Amino acid sequence: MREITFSQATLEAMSEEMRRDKSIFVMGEDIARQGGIFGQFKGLPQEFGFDRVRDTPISETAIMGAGVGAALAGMRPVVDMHFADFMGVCMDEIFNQMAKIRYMFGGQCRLPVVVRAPDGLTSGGAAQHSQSIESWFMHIPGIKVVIPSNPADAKGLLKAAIRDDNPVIYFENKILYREKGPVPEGEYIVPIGKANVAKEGKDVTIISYSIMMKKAFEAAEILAKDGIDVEVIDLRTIVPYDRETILESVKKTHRLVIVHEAVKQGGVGAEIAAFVAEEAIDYLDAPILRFGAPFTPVPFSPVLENAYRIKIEDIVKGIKEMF
Amino acid sequence: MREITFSQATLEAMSEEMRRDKSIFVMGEDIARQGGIFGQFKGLPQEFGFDRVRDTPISETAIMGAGVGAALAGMRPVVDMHFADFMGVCMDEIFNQMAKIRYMFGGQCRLPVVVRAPDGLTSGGAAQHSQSIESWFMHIPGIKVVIPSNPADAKGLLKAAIRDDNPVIYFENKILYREKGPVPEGEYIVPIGKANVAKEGKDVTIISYSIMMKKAFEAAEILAKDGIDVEVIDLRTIVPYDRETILESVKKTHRLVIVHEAVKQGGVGAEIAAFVAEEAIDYLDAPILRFGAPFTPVPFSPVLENAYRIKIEDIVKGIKEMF
Amino acid sequence: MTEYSKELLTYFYRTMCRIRLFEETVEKHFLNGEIPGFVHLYIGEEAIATGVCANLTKSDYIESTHRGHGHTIAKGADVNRAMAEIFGRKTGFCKGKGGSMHIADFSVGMLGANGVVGGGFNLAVGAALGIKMQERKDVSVVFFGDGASNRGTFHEGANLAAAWNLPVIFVCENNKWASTTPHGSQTSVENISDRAVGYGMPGVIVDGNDVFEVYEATKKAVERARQGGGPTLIEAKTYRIKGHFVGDPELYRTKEEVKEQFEKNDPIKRFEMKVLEEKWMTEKELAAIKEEEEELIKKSVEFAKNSPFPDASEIYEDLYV
Amino acid sequence: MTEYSKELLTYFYRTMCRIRLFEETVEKHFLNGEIPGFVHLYIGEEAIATGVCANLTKSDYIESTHRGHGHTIAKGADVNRAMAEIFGRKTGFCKGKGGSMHIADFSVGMLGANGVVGGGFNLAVGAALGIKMQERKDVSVVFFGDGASNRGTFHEGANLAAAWNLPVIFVCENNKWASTTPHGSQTSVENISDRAVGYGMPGVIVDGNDVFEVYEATKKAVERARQGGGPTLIEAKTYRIKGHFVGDPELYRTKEEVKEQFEKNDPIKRFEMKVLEEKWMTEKELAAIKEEEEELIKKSVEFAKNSPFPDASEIYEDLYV
Ligand SMILES: Cc1ncc(C[n+]2csc(CCOP(=O)(O)OP(=O)(O)O)c2C)c(N)n1
Ligand SMILES: Cc1ncc(C[n+]2csc(CCOP(=O)(O)OP(=O)(O)O)c2C)c(N)n1
Ligand SMILES: [Mg+2]
Ligand SMILES: [Mg+2]
Repeated sequence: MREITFSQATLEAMSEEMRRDKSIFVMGEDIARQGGIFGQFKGLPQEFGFDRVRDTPISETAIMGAGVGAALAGMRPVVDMHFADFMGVCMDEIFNQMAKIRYMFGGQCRLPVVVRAPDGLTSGGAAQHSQSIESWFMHIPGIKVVIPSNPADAKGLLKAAIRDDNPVIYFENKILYREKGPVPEGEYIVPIGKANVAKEGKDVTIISYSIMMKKAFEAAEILAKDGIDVEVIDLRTIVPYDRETILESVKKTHRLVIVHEAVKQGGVGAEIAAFVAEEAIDYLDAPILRFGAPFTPVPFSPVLENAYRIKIEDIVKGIKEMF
Repeated sequence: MREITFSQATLEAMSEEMRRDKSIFVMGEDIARQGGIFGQFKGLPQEFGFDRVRDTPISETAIMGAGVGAALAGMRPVVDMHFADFMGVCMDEIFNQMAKIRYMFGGQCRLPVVVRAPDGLTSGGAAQHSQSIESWFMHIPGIKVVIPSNPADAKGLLKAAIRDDNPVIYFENKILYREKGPVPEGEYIVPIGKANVAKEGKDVTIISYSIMMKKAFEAAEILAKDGIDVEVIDLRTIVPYDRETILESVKKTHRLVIVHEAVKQGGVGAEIAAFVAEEAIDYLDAPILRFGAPFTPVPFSPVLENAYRIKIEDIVKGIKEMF
Repeated sequence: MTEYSKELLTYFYRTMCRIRLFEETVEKHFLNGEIPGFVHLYIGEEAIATGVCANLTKSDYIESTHRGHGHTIAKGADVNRAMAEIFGRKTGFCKGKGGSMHIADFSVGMLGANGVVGGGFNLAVGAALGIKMQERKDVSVVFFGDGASNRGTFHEGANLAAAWNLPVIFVCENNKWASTTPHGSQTSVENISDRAVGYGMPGVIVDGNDVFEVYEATKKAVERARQGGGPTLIEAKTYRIKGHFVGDPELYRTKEEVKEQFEKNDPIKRFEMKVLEEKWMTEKELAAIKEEEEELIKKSVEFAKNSPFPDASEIYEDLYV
Repeated sequence: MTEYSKELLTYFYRTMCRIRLFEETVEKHFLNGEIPGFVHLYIGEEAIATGVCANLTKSDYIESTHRGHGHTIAKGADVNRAMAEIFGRKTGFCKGKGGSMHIADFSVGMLGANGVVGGGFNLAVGAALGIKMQERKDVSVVFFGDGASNRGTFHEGANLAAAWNLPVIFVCENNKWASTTPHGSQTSVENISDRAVGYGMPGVIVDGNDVFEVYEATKKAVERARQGGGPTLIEAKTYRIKGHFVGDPELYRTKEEVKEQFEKNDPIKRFEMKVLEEKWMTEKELAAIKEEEEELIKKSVEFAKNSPFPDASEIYEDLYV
C-alpha cells in the first residue's frame, strides 16, 4: 500500500469530502494563506477558493460560535482550533452551545460541526502549546470525540466526522502530522465509536490512542521477548468509547493498562479503568495500571520536558510486575 | 451548637477574613447591590464598602483575569462566577493563566485567588444553569478544588481557601445554601486536602461530597436496617484528594461506591475508582460502583429533571448487590 | 410622515398585545408555582421585537436571549407550543427539555433563547455566514442586552461580521439594567451604539418604546444587509419594567422609578395614542385585536396545561442524531 | 521641539540596540538548534517597548505577549537570566520552565509573556485594580498586537478599565501582520485606536518606529493614569520585519515588501539619523554604546551556555506554594 503522512491523509479526507458536498467549508487562523501552521491545509484554498477555506481573526469564540451558527443555517463547517490549548477560550461555545443545542431544543436541529484540535507535546512548546485535554470532553454529553493514531485512521475518522450530523471534536497530534503510514486508496470510512484491536495478545491489554500507540507497540515488542503476549487496543474514539471491545479484551487477558500522554489524574484512563472496575473486576488478575503525564503543566526545558514524557521502560516494568 | 445556613456560614467566613486582611476583596456580577443572587454576599458591602465588594460587568474573562492580575499585584481576590456553568467563558483564564502562572514562571509569584462557583441542579435550571463541572479541574494541575457539603465545612473550607497562597476553586451547591447545620463559634479552619470520615462503618465505603452527601447518609441509614454498616466519606477536597483516607477505608470495608451529582462518565468518581483499582484492587470484594448523572445535558421539565437525579433506591440496590 | 398599511399596523398592535398578555400570563402562573425554573419577562420592551421582526421573513434568523418570549412570538412562533414549553410539556417546542430560557422555534427561524448572556452573538454571525455562502438574501438578527454588550463575544462577533461583511443586525435592547446593575455603572459608554465605530459599521440609536422608530431603523439595516452592505448595530433605548426575573426582590431600585418609566413609556400605550391621534386606527379596531389576543393566550394556557409532561424515558432522546 | 536629557537618549539607544542584538543572537542560536520551542522576534519594533518603558519605574507593571523579549529587556530585566531562560537553563528567570514564550521577571514588574494571544489584557487590568486599591501611583501597561485586538478579552478588559477608571495603558503594536494575515483582512477597522471610542477612553496613534513619538504619547497617558485619569489606548504603527516565528516560511508576503519597510523604517537607523542631525549625540557616542551592548549580549550567551539545565526532579517544583 502507498505510504503518505498523517497530514496528507487529513488533506485527502478534506478535499474528497469538500468535492462531494458543497456545504462543507473550513475556517481557522492561518489556514488559508499559509496552508496551516503544520501544513495540514496546504493546497485546499487553491482547489476550493478562499471562500470555503477561510482565514479568520484571532477570535476563537467567533470561530467556534460561527461554526455552530453556520451549521444551524445548513452548512457543514470544519473549524480549526490552531492548538487544542486554545479551546479554553471558546469553552462556553463548545460545552454550553455546541454540545447542548440539539438536546435542549428538543432535537429541532442537526449540528454537523467538526472541531479540529492539534494537540500533544512538541519540543519546547511549553505550558500553553503542548496540552492534551481530551478528557474534559468525555464528561460533556452532546459531542463525539475521535483521536486517530495513524494516517489511515486519520483519513477515515476525519471523513466519518465530517459526515456525522453531530458535533465531533477531532484531536490530531502535532508530532504525528509528519509520520508516514499505509493509507488505502479510494473511499473509506473509519466508523466513530469502534476501537481497533491493533495487535492481538492473550496476557495483558494495553489501551491507548493517538501518539501513545507507538509506545504501546514498542512496549508490546519488548515484552514479547519476555514471553508476555500483549493485546494492543487503539481506542480511536473517546466519546462514545467502545465498551464492548474493552470488556472482551480484558475478559480474555485479565490485565489492563491504559496509556495516554495527557495528565494521568482525571484523564481518559480514569474513566476506562473505572468502567472496567465496575463491569469486569472479577476478571482482573492484577491492578489496573494507568500511564499519563505527571500532575504539572508542561515545562519548557528539554530535560524537564523529557522527564514529563511517558517512558516505555516504565510501561514495561509496570506490566512485568503484574505477573 | 448554634445552627446557621450554609449561605450564612460562607458570609461569616468572608467577613471574618476580610476583617483580618485588608488585601482580601470580592468581585462578581450582582453581588454588591443585591447581595448575591443567592443572598450569599448580603451585608458585606455595608461593612466593607463597594470598593472591596464589587459589582462587575458581565465579563467573565475580565472578572477572572483581573482576579489573577490583582493577585499578582499583591491582593487576595475572591471572584464569584455567578453560576459554575459560566466558567467555560473564562476557561482560558482559569486553566492557561491562573493554573499555570506560578509553575511556568518558575515560582516567581504566589497566586492567592479564590474562585467561588455555585453549582448543581435547581428546579428547572435546565441545561445551562444546573451543571456540576468539578471533574474538569481534577485534570488541571496548579489549582486546588474544594467542595463543602454542610455549613460547618462551608465556613472552614472557605477560610482555608482564602488563606491559601494558591488558586482555589470553591464549589458551593445552590440548594445547600438554604440548609442549616451546626457551625462552631469562633475561629476555625477545615484543612484543604483532608477528607472527612463522616460516618464510620465496616461493610462498604461510600465516597461523596457536596449535596450528594445527603443521599449517602440516607442510603447508609436504609442499609443499616438490613445490617449493612456503611462508612461514609465526605471528600471535601477534590484536588488534592485524600488518597490515604480513601485507601484506609477501602482496605477496611473491601467495597467502594462513589456518588456525585455530576455526569458519571469522566466524573470525579472515575478518578477515585481508577485510583483504588490501581492501588488496592486486591482488597476489593465487589465491583466499584459509581453513581452520577446520565450522559445528557440537564433537561428542564420536572419529570425529566427528576429522572436525571441520583436515586437513593439505586444506591441502596447497588450496594445490596455487592454482598 | 410615512404611511403604514393597515396590515402592518395590525401586526404591530397584535404582536405587542400578544407579547404583553403572554408575559402577564406567564408571570401569574409562575407565581402560582406552575412554572419551574427562571423566567425573565419582556414587558415594556415589546416594541423592539415587534418593530424588528416586522422586517423579517421566516427564512431570516434571529438569535435571542434569556429574555426570549417576546422575540419568539414576534418571529411568528405558535403561542401554544411556546406556552407548553414554558410549562415543561411534551408539546412544547423543545419537548419540555428547554423551558423559558431555551425556547426556540427553528421552523420560523427563531434559533433559540440562550441562558448564557452574550452566547448568541456568534451563532447569529455564523448563521449569516451560512446565508452568505449559500447566496441567500436572508439576514440574521441578534438581540442582546446592554449588559451583554460587555461580553467579549460581542466584540468578536461584531468584528467578524464587519470584516466579512455579513448580513447581521445587532439589536441592543438597552433597558437600563443588567440584572441588578444600572447602565453606566459597569458599562464604559453611555450609548452602546458608539461601539459600532470600532468595527466600521453604522451604529444608530432609536427610541425602543416607539415601534415605528424601531421598524424604520431596522428596515434600513435589513435592506442594507440584504443588498450585501454588511452589518448594522441598532441600539433601542427602553426600560426594564419588571424585575430581572419573576421573583426578583428588586432591592436596587425604587418602585417610583419604575412606575414613572412605565407611565411615560409603555410602548403599547404610546402606539395606541399615536394611531388614534393620527386616525390610523379606531378604538374599536384596537379593542377587537386585543380581545382576539386575550382569547389566544387563554387558549394557549389551556393547551399547555392539557398537554402531558414528557415521559421520564425521553431523557435519553435528542442528544445525538 | 522637546529637549531630551543625555541620560534618556542613552537609554533609548542602549535599549533599542540591546533588544536588536539580543534578538539577532537568539535567532542565530535558534537556527543552530540550540534553542527549543517557538521564538518570536521583536526586530523592527524596538522603539515601542523602549519608548513606553522609558516612562515606567520598577513598581509599574507590564503584561507582555508571545513576542516578549523586547518588553522584558526594556523593563530592565537582566539579559543573562533572560538568555538563560530562552536556552532552557536553570539560571533563567523561570528556571527553564517557561522559555521564550513565558519569559517573565517579576522583580522588575514584568509580569510575563503569554502564549495565549490576548491573554494579558485582563491580567494587566487586574494588576491596575490592585494598584488602585492599594492607593499606589503606579500604572499597568499591556502590550498587544493588531491581531490580539480582535480577542474578546481586549473588549472586556478595556470596558472594565474604563468603567472602573483604572491606571492601564493599552499599547497596540500594529505591525501590520497577525501571523500570516495582513492587517485589514481580518480586522474591521484600519486604526485600532478607533476602538477607544467604544469605551470612552482616549485613543491615539503614534509612529511606532519613532521612539520619541512613542515616548511622548506614553508619557501623557502614564501621567494621566497616575493622576487617576484612567486608561488610554495607544496604537503604535510599525511593521513586523522578521517572520512570525523563527523558521516561518513567510509564504504570505514578498521579500521586497519587507526590505522596503526595513530600509524606510528601521527604528534604530531613524534614531541615529535624528540624534546626529539634531546634534544630540555623536557618532562616537553611539558606537560606544553599541559596542557595550554587543559585549553584554555576547556575555549573556556565555552565561546561558555555561549554565546547567534544570534537574529532571525539578519538574515537581513550583506548582503549589
Ligand atoms: C455569561 C453569563 N454571565 C452571567 C449571567 C447571569 N445573568 C443572566 S441575565 C443577566 C443580566 C443581563 O443583562 P442584559 O444583557 O442587559 O439583559 P436584560 O436582562 O436587561 O434583558 C445576567 C448577569 C449569564 N446568564 N450568562
Ligand atoms: C488565543 C490564541 N489564538 C491563536 C494563537 C496563535 N497565534 C500566536 S501569535 C498569533 C498572531 C498574533 O498577531 P498579533 O496579535 O498581531 O501579534 P504579532 O505576532 O504581530 O506581534 C497567533 C494567531 C495564540 N497563541 N493564542
Ligand atoms: Mg439590560
Ligand atoms: Mg501583529
